[in-house]
Amino acid sequence: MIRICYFARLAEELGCREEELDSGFDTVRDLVEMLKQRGEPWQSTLSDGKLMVALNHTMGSLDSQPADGDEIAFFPPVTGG
Amino acid sequence: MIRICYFARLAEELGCREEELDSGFDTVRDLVEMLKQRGEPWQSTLSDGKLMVALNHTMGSLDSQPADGDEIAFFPPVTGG
Amino acid sequence: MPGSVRIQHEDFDIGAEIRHFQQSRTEIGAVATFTGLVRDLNLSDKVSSMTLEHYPGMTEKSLQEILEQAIERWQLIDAMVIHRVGKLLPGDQIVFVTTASAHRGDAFSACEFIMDYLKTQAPFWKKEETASGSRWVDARETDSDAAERWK
Amino acid sequence: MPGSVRIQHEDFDIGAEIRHFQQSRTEIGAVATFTGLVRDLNLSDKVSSMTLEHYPGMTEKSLQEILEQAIERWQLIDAMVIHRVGKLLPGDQIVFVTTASAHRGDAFSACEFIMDYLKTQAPFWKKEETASGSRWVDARETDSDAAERWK
Repeated sequence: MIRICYFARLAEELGCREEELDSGFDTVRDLVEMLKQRGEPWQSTLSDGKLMVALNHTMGSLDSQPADGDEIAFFPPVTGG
Repeated sequence: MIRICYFARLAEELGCREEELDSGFDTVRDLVEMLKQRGEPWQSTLSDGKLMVALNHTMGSLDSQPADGDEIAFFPPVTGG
Repeated sequence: MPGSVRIQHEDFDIGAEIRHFQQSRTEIGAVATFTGLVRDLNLSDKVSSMTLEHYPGMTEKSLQEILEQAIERWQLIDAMVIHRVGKLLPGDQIVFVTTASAHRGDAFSACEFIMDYLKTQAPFWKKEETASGSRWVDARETDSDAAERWK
Repeated sequence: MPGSVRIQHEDFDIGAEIRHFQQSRTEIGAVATFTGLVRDLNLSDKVSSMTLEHYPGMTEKSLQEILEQAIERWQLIDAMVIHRVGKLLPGDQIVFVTTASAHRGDAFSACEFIMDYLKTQAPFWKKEETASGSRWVDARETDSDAAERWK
């Protein structure tokens, strides 16, 4: 199992903050492609070129390789401070 | 008349914080030369290449031209903050 | 390990924080601070309030890593970040960063570095409420540029 | 005219100063501060105390000019300097500079500029008292270099 978290604008657009999925994705890119196949709003929202990814609380990329038990987060560029 | 002020290490070395002199110096350099003719400790203390000069509370130089009523100050490089 | 991070809803008292941070450490010669406040004007719409969302767990971790990088790079004596989340009003304090060093150049550079990295790497998001509705704040290009110069 | 300068013997309360400085001005987005403290170690001798002499009249004038330059160059909303004179002990606050702006880059740069200029242009002189006697502190080359870069 992997846990997936969505934040800020993404969470609102997707109407989802958190979900669990069976693991079995070689890369985060594969996971994103699967999610986009759910259709709208997933397709458009996850196509944003500025999408940021974190694996287990560390910044990652579409090339990161999730393992069983990992927490993967998707969010827009950060705007704190 | 011009008022002359000395600060910090200079005041201690010269044993003088303030004095008044008749004006009549074309430049601060002329004034310094006159003061050095008093002999030691004036000669050595005022020969310091790092000597700083202020005219009426504004940084000046040996080329500054004092006028009657001016306040001229001599001091070592500043070390506040 | 020096360096402390706090994420909180409550306001903070800068005076008390600095006093606590400085006290009884006479090897400190220089303390720099930065405080970020909610401005009432942004993109020319009146902002009535702002809500800060964050990613609990990752926020603390990423800020702690930023502090450790700064402490190592500038040999800081200590560094601290406080960042608020939740609803804030114009004039409210959002973020406070302070750095302590023997010398001022290190304290200044480290404080600015921490802010620049926080702005681009720490998972916080601002939503502004105005008379015409609410909107997520967009990331600014100038912030990425600011962070880039430390590489 | 924004920009205020205070020269005083008494200690100051940074929290109260910042609170007063920030309050009711919601166009401020960024406040940077710098505090200089008496360190207990200098040139490897233990400093037991320090005495700060200044040039009354010129000190205020030169600091006011430095603030006005900074305010113009970085379009600051406000800036303030407090500098102590007289006898100080290790850990004591010597100087406090704060700058307020809409954006953090301006606040940081102006604060550092003011400190760099203060260090080379404002008529203060430090004398350190140690177990082996007292001595005037020498100006540091690094301070002149720091001031030069703003030209």
